Amino acid sequence: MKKIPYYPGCTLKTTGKNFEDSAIATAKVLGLKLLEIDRWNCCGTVTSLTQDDLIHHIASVRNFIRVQEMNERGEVDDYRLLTLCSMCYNTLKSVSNVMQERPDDLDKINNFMDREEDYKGGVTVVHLLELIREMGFDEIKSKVKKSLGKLKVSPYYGCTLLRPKEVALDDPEVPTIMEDLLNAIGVDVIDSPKKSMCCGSYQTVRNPKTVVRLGYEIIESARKRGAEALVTSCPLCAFNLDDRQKEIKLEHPDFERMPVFYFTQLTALAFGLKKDVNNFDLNFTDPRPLLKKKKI
Amino acid sequence: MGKPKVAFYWCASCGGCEEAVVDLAEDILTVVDAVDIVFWPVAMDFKKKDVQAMDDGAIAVSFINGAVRTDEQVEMVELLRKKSGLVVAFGACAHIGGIPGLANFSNSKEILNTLYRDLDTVDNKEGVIPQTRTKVKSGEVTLPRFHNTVKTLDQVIDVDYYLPGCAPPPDLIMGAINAILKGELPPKGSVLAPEKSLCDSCRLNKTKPEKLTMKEIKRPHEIKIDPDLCFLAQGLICLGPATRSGCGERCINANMPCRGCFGPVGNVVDHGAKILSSIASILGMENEEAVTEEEVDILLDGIVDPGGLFYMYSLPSSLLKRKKSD
Amino acid sequence: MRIGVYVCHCGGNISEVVDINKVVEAAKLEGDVVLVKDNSHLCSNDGQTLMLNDIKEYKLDKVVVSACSPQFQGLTFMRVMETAGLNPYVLEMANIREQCSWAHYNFPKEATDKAIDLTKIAISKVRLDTPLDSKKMPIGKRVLVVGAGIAGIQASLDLGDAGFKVYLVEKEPSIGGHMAQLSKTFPTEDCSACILSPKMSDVPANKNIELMTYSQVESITGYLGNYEVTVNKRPTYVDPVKCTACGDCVPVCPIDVPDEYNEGLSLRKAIYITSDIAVPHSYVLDTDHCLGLFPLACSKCRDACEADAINYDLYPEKVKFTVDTIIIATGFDIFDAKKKPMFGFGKFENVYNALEMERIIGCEAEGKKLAEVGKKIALIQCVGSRDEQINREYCSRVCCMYATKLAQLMKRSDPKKDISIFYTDMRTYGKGFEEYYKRAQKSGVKYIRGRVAEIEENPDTKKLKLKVEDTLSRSFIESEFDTVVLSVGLEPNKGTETIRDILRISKSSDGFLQEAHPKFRPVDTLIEGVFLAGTVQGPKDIPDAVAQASAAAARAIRLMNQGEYEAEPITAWVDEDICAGCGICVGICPYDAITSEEQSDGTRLAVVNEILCKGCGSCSGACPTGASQQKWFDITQLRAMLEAAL
Amino acid sequence: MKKDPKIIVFCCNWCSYAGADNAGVAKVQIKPHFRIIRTMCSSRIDPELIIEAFKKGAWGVLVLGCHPGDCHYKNGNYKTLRKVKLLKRMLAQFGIEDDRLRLDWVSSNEGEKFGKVVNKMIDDIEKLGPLDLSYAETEVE
Amino acid sequence: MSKKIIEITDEGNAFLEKVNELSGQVVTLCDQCGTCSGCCPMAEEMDITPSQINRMVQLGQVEVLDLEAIWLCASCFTCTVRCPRGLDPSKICESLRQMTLRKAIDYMDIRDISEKEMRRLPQIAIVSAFRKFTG
Ligand SMILES: Cc1cc2nc3c(=O)[nH]c(=O)nc-3n(C[C@H](O)[C@H](O)[C@H](O)COP(=O)(O)OP(=O)(O)OC[C@H]3O[C@@H](n4cnc5c(N)ncnc54)[C@H](O)[C@@H]3O)c2cc1C
Ligand SMILES: Cc1cc2nc3c(=O)[nH]c(=O)nc-3n(C[C@H](O)[C@H](O)[C@H](O)COP(=O)(O)OP(=O)(O)OC[C@H]3O[C@@H](n4cnc5c(N)ncnc54)[C@H](O)[C@@H]3O)c2cc1C
Ligand code: SF4
Ligand code: SF4
Ligand code: SF4
Ligand code: SF4
Ligand code: SF4
Ligand code: SF4
Ligand code: SF4
Ligand code: SF4
Repeated sequence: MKKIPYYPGCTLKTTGKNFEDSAIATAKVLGLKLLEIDRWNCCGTVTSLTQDDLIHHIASVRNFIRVQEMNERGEVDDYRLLTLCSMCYNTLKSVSNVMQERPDDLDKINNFMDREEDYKGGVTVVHLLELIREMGFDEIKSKVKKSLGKLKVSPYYGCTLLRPKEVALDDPEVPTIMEDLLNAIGVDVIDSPKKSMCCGSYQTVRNPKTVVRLGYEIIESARKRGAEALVTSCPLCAFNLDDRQKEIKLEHPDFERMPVFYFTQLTALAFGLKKDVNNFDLNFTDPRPLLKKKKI
Repeated sequence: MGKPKVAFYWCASCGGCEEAVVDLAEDILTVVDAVDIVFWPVAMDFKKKDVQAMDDGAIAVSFINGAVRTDEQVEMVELLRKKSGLVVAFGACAHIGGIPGLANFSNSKEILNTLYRDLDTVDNKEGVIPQTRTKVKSGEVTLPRFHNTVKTLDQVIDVDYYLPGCAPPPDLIMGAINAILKGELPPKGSVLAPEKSLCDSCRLNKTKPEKLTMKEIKRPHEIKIDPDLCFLAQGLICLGPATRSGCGERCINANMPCRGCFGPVGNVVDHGAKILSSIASILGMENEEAVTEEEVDILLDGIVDPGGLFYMYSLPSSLLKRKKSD
Repeated sequence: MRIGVYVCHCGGNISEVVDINKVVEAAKLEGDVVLVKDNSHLCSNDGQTLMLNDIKEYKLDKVVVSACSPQFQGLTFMRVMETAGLNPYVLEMANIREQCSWAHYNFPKEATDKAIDLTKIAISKVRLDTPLDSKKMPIGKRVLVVGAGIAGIQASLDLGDAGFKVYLVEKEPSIGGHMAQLSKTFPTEDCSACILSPKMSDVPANKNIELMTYSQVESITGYLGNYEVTVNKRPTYVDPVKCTACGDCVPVCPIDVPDEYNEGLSLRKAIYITSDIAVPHSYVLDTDHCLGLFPLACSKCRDACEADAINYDLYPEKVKFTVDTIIIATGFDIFDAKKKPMFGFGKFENVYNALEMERIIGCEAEGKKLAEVGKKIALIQCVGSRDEQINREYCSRVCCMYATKLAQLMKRSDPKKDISIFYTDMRTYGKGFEEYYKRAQKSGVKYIRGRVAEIEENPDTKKLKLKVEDTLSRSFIESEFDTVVLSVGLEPNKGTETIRDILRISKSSDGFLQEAHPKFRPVDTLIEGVFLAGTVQGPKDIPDAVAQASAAAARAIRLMNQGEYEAEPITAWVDEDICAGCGICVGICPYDAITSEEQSDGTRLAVVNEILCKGCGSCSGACPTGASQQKWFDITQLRAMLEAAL
Repeated sequence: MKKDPKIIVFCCNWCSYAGADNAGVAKVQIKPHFRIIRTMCSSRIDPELIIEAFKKGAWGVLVLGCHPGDCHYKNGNYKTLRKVKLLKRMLAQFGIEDDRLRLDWVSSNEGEKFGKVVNKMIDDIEKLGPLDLSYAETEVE
Repeated sequence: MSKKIIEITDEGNAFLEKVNELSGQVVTLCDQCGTCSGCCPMAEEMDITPSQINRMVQLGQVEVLDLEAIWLCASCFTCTVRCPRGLDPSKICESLRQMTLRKAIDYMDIRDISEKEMRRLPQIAIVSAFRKFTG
């Protein structure tokens, strides 16, 4: 089994546990062992966008140093750092790029962290979706045990997997990676024009109203085209699009709730894995009635 | 008038040039018949004082091979110059410095230390280095001073003609001797070999592609050399294009690229710099617009020791002559 | 040798910094210098006369001018030399203005020293200068024109009318290019086909023009006055002489193909004629789509043809000819709007590009309906132009105006149409453009300043919702439209690449072909005798394309009418006594000017074609023997200059 | 004795010489210790000539050409790049400092850049001092 | 409502410079095409549009710092991948926010969020909000 350093991030250990468990189980089927990096710290979530703000990059760099150490110790087979949460992916990958492009800034950061070994650069960041694409979707197809053909789902990318261009794991305007995966596991994929529209992200803390508006637009746009559920790869999107459905309902009394899956929950289903890895209790809108209705 | 007097002398050289004279085989006999050899330390027992005793200009021609790097060599060539009508720099070392000239990438101290002290095979705990004067029981023995810089013959004395090559091939030697005997000599300072470079006579010249480029540099041991294709076209650096012809393509025919022992042609002053220019120009020339600077560096990495390669025979006669000493 | 040295004050520009006297005195000490003079304005009429008289009076045979940059007044003084009966290449200039008094005005002493050195360098070079003759080469009156859009047609007609032999090569079955597809033309609204088709039929009528359609240039070798061209002619399988254009073959053909002329909005058959105005007016069998000729899979069209014009046993034909000059007029392609996916082109059925709309309107005028266009129409500007996200920084120059035109035409056909143009900036720089724009505004076309960010299709009604900020009112417009027209930009024609590869012409950063000088040689290329006409050089409208085509024709005539031309005198030459034919220089020459030629004794020798040689000196720099030398920059001269400089 | 540095600047006719003129026209102030030798294309300059410049007393040699892709003769400057790079490697074997030979690209409108590049070269060369090559001529241990 | 008169001042220019420096963008490049506004998911709630933010910066109007819009930007980079001038408005907004935050003025007070809400929010939301809204 190929061992790859894995960065969980804060939320996957709590509200996003269902994502982590289903992802680890999915990866295992694909011959991948996600080796959680030791002493990981916050990725520094949301990349700093000002030129002089190096201090916030340190959080990510320290995680890269862990990867460097794991490789030096020969514990893993990959110099890349794997993430599941899209937001961590975006933050870590941007910092990795910045460090690659601005060696002077890396020097500054290394000098600053006098208790840490120097980060030598070169750690790149991958999302599980990218690794799956690397393996080939045929490989996925070959692992499918259970038909999900009746389920109509619409992939939701949000921002952080696709933008800005330098960190995007697919074409920012016409992404296909999730569609390809979903097609491979045999679900009925519904395209929605709002699939990469922002869900409001951290504005959910200060401006939940906006998030409610966006969530409503996103869900209804998918529903209008026939979707019964959304699929995401981000615990924050999941919160905004799923938990906030409570508020949407208050605003739009006719609104009907729509389950939101993590893509790994669907792969786990398709691969016929044990139910508990999906831990649907943690999904804000319980998808089980839908699954039952579809006889899955 | 008697037979013309001829002298042979060697300086810093391998002895190959002397061998070349001996190798003239039957032809040597005609030479010996026609001339009177008055000095030839390798083959005959004449002494320095014999030469000193001669009148100035008494020797018709002195053939001097080897480069110059010791006091003794300077003294002898100056003596021969004085006593000779003509001086011919014989062979690559006298002509352009030759292989001994590569020592100019080091200085005398480094050489002596390496040779007498630092080499693994040397057992010299006290670190004794040869001195020009050493007291021994029986008195003082002397060694000639070992110079810092290897020089060509014409950097020390006036030279009339040059017989190039490592070593000069028999036909050129005979040609030179016959010309001297007949008094049909070209203008002073001439190199007694053809005016064109080796490609002119090389049988592989016609095998070159229309547009000669080198995709990457190969070294002779790295590939199986095709004996019927121009070496440059095979990615091997051949100094033939910049090197005077006349050797009979000895190396080429032995399936090795030319290393330049005949020295440059035309109005070229610096043999190495010229061939460097040619090689750098055609290396990676195909689709050169698309080659990045980094890729250029990688291409050039293929030339492991540019100085040693491009000046294999001609370092002392080059413009820079030697490594800068600090 | 008698060298005269002239030191110029440049009206104080030099003399205020450089001590002219010192320069004069220093020059006097140089060998071979027989006369040194200074003058306040050497380039003035007085200065030139002074030089002229001195050359005669003092029998000067070489001249050094210490003044400004040779790139500035070099030609002036070379002309003086010629007038005085001296070769212009035994003149050297020492640049003591740009390089001394201006670059070092803070260091007058050093500037003076440098001026002395530069003068000495010039003297040392002029000593070794030998007269250079420009070779006179014969040149004929034959031209190749590649591409038969309006630009290629205009250039060919101008040349043909002036009595020059023209070979006009067009890759499509008919000439006319994009203009043949347009509805009407801004700002005059002439019907495009009506004004173009007479010009198109003038082409085969002109006895000096040899038209080759359905043909591609395969190779071009040679040089100005002697370009050898090979053209590959595709067979049309229909004999243009026999074909009566009755069209009987068409209904029998079982194959349907999207019609390029209508931008795929209608269908044609595998045997077809491109348009009603096609020239040559003859049918073409398109082997890419025909069921198959080898082996013959269908012969319906031949059976239907009463004129017996169809012959399946034809093969591509290579035509070779020689021309003296070349005009490239390979035009443009429209931007592929699929590269801006947010506009849904190719995905949403009611989104069209502007050329499709040209066809829709054009066909409508002839009573044919290609598509249903609703009442509420939006035009989106700058699609594929002025956009760094897709690496297109340039403005396409015609879309502001053609959008205005399309809007007006639609409005005219139905005044109830509600038309909005979403623009970034309105660019109406041409003659009559602003007036035209105003007319459109008057007719009720709404101009909304804001770049559309995205389009959403209503899955049920197929109506299109635009999202855009009106940047003038700073409010958002979110409105549904029946039809959206994308004003796509112009990009280099893919067909240009083949010809560019053959001739090795450079591109400018926008991808269009590079002119020799943006101001003063806008239709020349850096290759002598090769000219550009029309949109191949950059986006432009029809009047500009036509003007450029006539300009290119005039530039070509300028060269050819002389009967002979002067080749670059600074060329390489090879010393045959030294050259070993090693061939290194052969591949190096960027103009293929050197060949390695076998001699009677089996050895080889490099031979420079002085006509092809542009005198870069790359070969001399690389030659391992010094056999290759560049005239005027001989190694002995370079050495002498170094000597004087150090 | 403090002598002034001497730098030879080889300029191609189309870009860098025009760039030098552009510097002059714009009155960019440049240290005066350099002399330009103009050729049509930078590729005319061969390593032999550069070494000769050193030999004749230049403290440094600056080769300027058109930017890659802009060569008036299509691709001469790529050859210059390779020649200068290889020569630099070889000069290192002779113990000649890397800073003494430099290659840069200056276009006809880059007067400002021309000034910068030349001034920087002169500054750097001043630090190195003259290039003493007499050791090869004299015979002292 | 009387019309506002804008004066071009040195302070204003200095402000523009500062934003350029912090954001690494050249704000004067903005063409005012409105693409960013058109695609911005937050624009509906903003008091001025993203392109207007750039306009105010170009004209040196420091008041832009007091507007809500700069805090509403969700750093979604939609505008970044669409701006035809290759600008990154999200960076411009961030630098404007930073100018306030670096004066130790926070945009958000944690105490304003109910405990119930705090329990409900995923960490990632809280951490990122802190990163964006507090100094
Ligand atoms: C939608 C639209 C509307 C327009 N409306 C107007 C208008 O109203 N008024 C106006 O003034 N301008 C208008 N224009 C601009 C106008 O179309 C151009 O200015 C004009 O057509 C340019 O002509 P051209 O000859 O340069 O190029 P083209 O028309 O593109 O002709 C080039 C020709 O070269 C041929 N070719 C290409 N490669 C090769 C090859 N390798 N070998 C042989 N042949 C080759 C092509 O097949 C083509 O026939 C409009 C443009 C567009 C896109
Ligand atoms: C402020 C300004 C800045 C510009 N900047 C640029 C720029 O940066 N780049 C650019 O490309 N273009 C620029 N232009 C445009 C450019 O100046 C013109 O395109 C160009 O000068 C036009 O040249 P012309 O020969 O057509 O006309 P003119 O330069 O006007 O020449 C016409 C000549 O005809 C003479 N004349 C007039 N009537 C008669 C008569 N009856 N008999 C005899 N002689 C007569 C006039 O005296 C004059 O000498 C600029 C224009 C202006 C006004
Ligand atoms: S390069 Fe060498 S192998 Fe090739 S033709 Fe010349 S001498 Fe012969
Ligand atoms: S091939 Fe070259 S190295 Fe060999 S003998 Fe001839 S000249 Fe000398
Ligand atoms: S032979 Fe070809 S072109 Fe003719 S009718 Fe058949 S398919 Fe059509
Ligand atoms: S002409 Fe108008 S529509 Fe076309 S690119 Fe230029 S500004 Fe945009
Ligand atoms: S490079 Fe020189 S020697 Fe070789 S073929 Fe060319 S001119 Fe002759
Ligand atoms: S000077 Fe330049 S153009 Fe002329 S032959 Fe030599 S390489 Fe070719
Ligand atoms: S990054 Fe900010 S300004 Fe840009 S689209 Fe997203 S929310 Fe709007
Ligand atoms: S998209 Fe770019 S150019 Fe257009 S208004 Fe926004 S920032 Fe300015």
